[in-house]
Amino acid sequence: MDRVVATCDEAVADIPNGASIMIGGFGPPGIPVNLVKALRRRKLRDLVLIYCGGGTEEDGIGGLIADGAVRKLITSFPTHPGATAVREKYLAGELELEVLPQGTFVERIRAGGAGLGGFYTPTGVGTELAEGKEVRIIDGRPYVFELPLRADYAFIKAYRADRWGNLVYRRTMRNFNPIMATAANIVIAEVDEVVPVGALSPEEIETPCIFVDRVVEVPRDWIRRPAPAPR
Amino acid sequence: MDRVVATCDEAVADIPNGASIMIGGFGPPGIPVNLVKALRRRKLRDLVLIYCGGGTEEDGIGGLIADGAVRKLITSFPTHPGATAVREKYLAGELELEVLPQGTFVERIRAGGAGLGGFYTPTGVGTELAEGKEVRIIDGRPYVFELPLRADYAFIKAYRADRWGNLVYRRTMRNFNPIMATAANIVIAEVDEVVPVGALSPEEIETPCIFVDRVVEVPRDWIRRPAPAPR
Amino acid sequence: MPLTREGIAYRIAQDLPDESFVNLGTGIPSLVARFLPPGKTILIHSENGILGAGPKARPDEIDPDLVNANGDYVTLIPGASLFDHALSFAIIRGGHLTHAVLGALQVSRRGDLASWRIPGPRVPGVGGAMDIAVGAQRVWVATMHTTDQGEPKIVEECTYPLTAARCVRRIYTDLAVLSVEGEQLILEEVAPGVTVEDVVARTGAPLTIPPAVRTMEIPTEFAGTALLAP
Amino acid sequence: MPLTREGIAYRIAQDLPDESFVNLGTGIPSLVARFLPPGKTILIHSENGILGAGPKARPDEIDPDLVNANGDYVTLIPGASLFDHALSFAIIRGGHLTHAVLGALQVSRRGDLASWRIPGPRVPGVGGAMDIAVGAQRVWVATMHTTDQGEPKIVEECTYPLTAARCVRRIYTDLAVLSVEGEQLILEEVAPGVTVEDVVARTGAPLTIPPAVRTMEIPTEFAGTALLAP
Repeated sequence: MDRVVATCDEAVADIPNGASIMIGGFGPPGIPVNLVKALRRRKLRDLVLIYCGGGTEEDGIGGLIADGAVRKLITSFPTHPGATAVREKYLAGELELEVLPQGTFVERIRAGGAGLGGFYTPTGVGTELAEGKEVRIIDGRPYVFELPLRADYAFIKAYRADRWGNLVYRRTMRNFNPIMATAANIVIAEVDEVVPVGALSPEEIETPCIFVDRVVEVPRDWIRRPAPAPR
Repeated sequence: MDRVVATCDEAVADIPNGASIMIGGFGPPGIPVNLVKALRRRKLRDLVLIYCGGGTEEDGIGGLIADGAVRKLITSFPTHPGATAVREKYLAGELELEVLPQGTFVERIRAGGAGLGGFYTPTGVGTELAEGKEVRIIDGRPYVFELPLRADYAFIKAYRADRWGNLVYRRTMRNFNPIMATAANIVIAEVDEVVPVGALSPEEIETPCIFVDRVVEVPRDWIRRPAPAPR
Repeated sequence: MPLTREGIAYRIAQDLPDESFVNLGTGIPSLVARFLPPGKTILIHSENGILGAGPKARPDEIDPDLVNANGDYVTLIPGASLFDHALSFAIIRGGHLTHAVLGALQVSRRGDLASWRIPGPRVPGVGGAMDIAVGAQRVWVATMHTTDQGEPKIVEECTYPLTAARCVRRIYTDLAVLSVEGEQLILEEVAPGVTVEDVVARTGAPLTIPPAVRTMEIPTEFAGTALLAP
Repeated sequence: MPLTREGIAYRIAQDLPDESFVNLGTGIPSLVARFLPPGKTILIHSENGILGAGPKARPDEIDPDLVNANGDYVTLIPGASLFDHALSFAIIRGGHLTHAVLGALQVSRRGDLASWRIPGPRVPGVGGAMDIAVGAQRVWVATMHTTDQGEPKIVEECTYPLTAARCVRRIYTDLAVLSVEGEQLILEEVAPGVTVEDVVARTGAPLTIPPAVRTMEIPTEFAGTALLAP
């Protein structure tokens, strides 16, 4: 059961036009940038991206949007300074946006992965983001109904994988990655290092291999040398 | 911020009659037996226990039920061979039972801890356990509506804690413990060992200290010597 | 000759494909783990938070913190992972298990499963069966074809309380292998020496009989365990 | 003299009690971390999965995998823990944070908060603000009392889109500290040299003025940072 594929290009080779793709990461940590770059080389159209931010030129997600490859972005915070492509495409009417509170964004993905039909959250009641959504009073408090969210593919960034696809994260790399890994038909993980099966302790594995279909090893230089100075 | 209390008796001293108490554990692993024994010494009445099994004489939960301390048990599988007290009290009409599918049991507790108002699960549709519950068709499939579950107290068993109450588990001790730790007003953890703050790696902490109110160290002999032979 | 309980488990183990993720219920299903073909990677999931449960622990291997959902002290295979019940049932209910093998009190011709409760003055308790029955990609039942009293367990309609409706895809018994396809219950295989007529006579629902019903290929015994009843 | 942005953050830090768990928004709220009183245990939560975020990383401390929700490279204090977004928002929405300090475009007299969107042809984006506003046990706002154009930010009714209704308990500005109690907006403290009349004149909603309004006790500067405007 060897989930390792040789290159990011190979890992994303079967993604069709119109596919929905979850992409993990928050800030630089946990963004599978090399998978995104390989996707960009595919020059696809009409993609639906599910990603918490707006993307930048450096992480490649902004590049995908600038290329016109993305029809719709399901997101929470696409308004950070580097998100120029979102801004241009959205204001030009060429990009559809679905904006969710961040807790609702991740909870909808969790529901998709956990086989739930939907849930009620107190977040967003009485705001623009709840317009058109069912509101229900439960135990005296109003809640908004939210549906599960799944995708055709998920791009995950982890620290280490074994060849079966068990994944370990470090520092704040987890963010959306372990949740998105549960909620897509094909889950592709970009990792710093592939280790033998049995090398990861059963307790430290955060994403069990049952969720992971493909693993690509892309070593990062910084792991072995001092980090760059801040911008 | 020292969450450590000296004894289990001290840790449970303020629990009143009629309190609702979640108790972690599945099989022997992860049952906070010494907290349960201290609770039994309190000789309380009308307790509502939220525990996945039926309890046995050895784990003390069966003893609590045999004592008549428990008014209601919210559970999933109270029918294992050792659950004699549940059987006697239930058949005598002296114990109320609420039986849930195991995934619904844990998901209701998670919803309680995560501030959700409820969720839809496909589990139980068309069965006795969904009687009286709302069924909704979502995306063509029927789901049962389930409410969140919280308690006044949660009894948690973990392997190690630091003095702030950060918790680490080993092997199959996790089961319901990390979830119940999120869903009670007062969370009391029984641990094998208390270590200094900073001794646990940030990645290995499964239950962050924000959830934990009291920690009691109760060393187990087996950790240091060979395990006993099976029954 | 009908299969033994171990024979049913052996037969099921042959059908589990490489790279499958399987939950095994109590009773006959739990025996499947003993017969997994060595060349395949088959990971056993346990509700209490294991993916990659290994054989039962020998006395010197017992870890008091490591049991499976049946309460047996078990081992872990290399590559195993451990998690809490919320993730464990996300795996189950989210459709991530490729297979589940469950016991049954009754199975209907349409794949309704009754497995958790005998009506009467008894304590009810369901455990993870309802979640597994609705969640696994393929639910297979392992059961004796009839009760100890000779009553059919494969029936037109379940009379015992349901675990889940229309969830069972295949039924492995001491006499036969059957598959559920829509309204049809198809007789796929019979045990060695068992006739189609035997199976029909002991089944409480109409069977679809293909032109040629295969006879199971199954050895008499495996590593000292009888797979066929004497 | 009104408070500087750092002065507002300093004033808030004095009110955070020992053993509190606090989320800090961007802008003035993020400055609170610089002024935490050393004798208290105050754990900073970050939406992207940190409890116990420490000061910003010096260049030689930067870990490319460790940022806070503002995207700053940070450190961890001893006793910190790391987790995924699902648990992070369970902490937020589940009522486990004792305090959150948020920025504001407007706050109404009843504690309605508008902080995420200026209407018009702009990209909408909310992040975690709505979850934090409904979830934290005590939501405090840190803001300048008026806009750069002198318009009141504390108003009768918010005209900007809401983040959450009736969520704010206290408002800390460069001029005053106010508390929201039901329909009343109570003036608790004024900045040194600022009069009650000054605050009333720059507030867009009626204030309840207690018989004696305290003047903030705040030093002119702290470790070289001016807390009061010149």
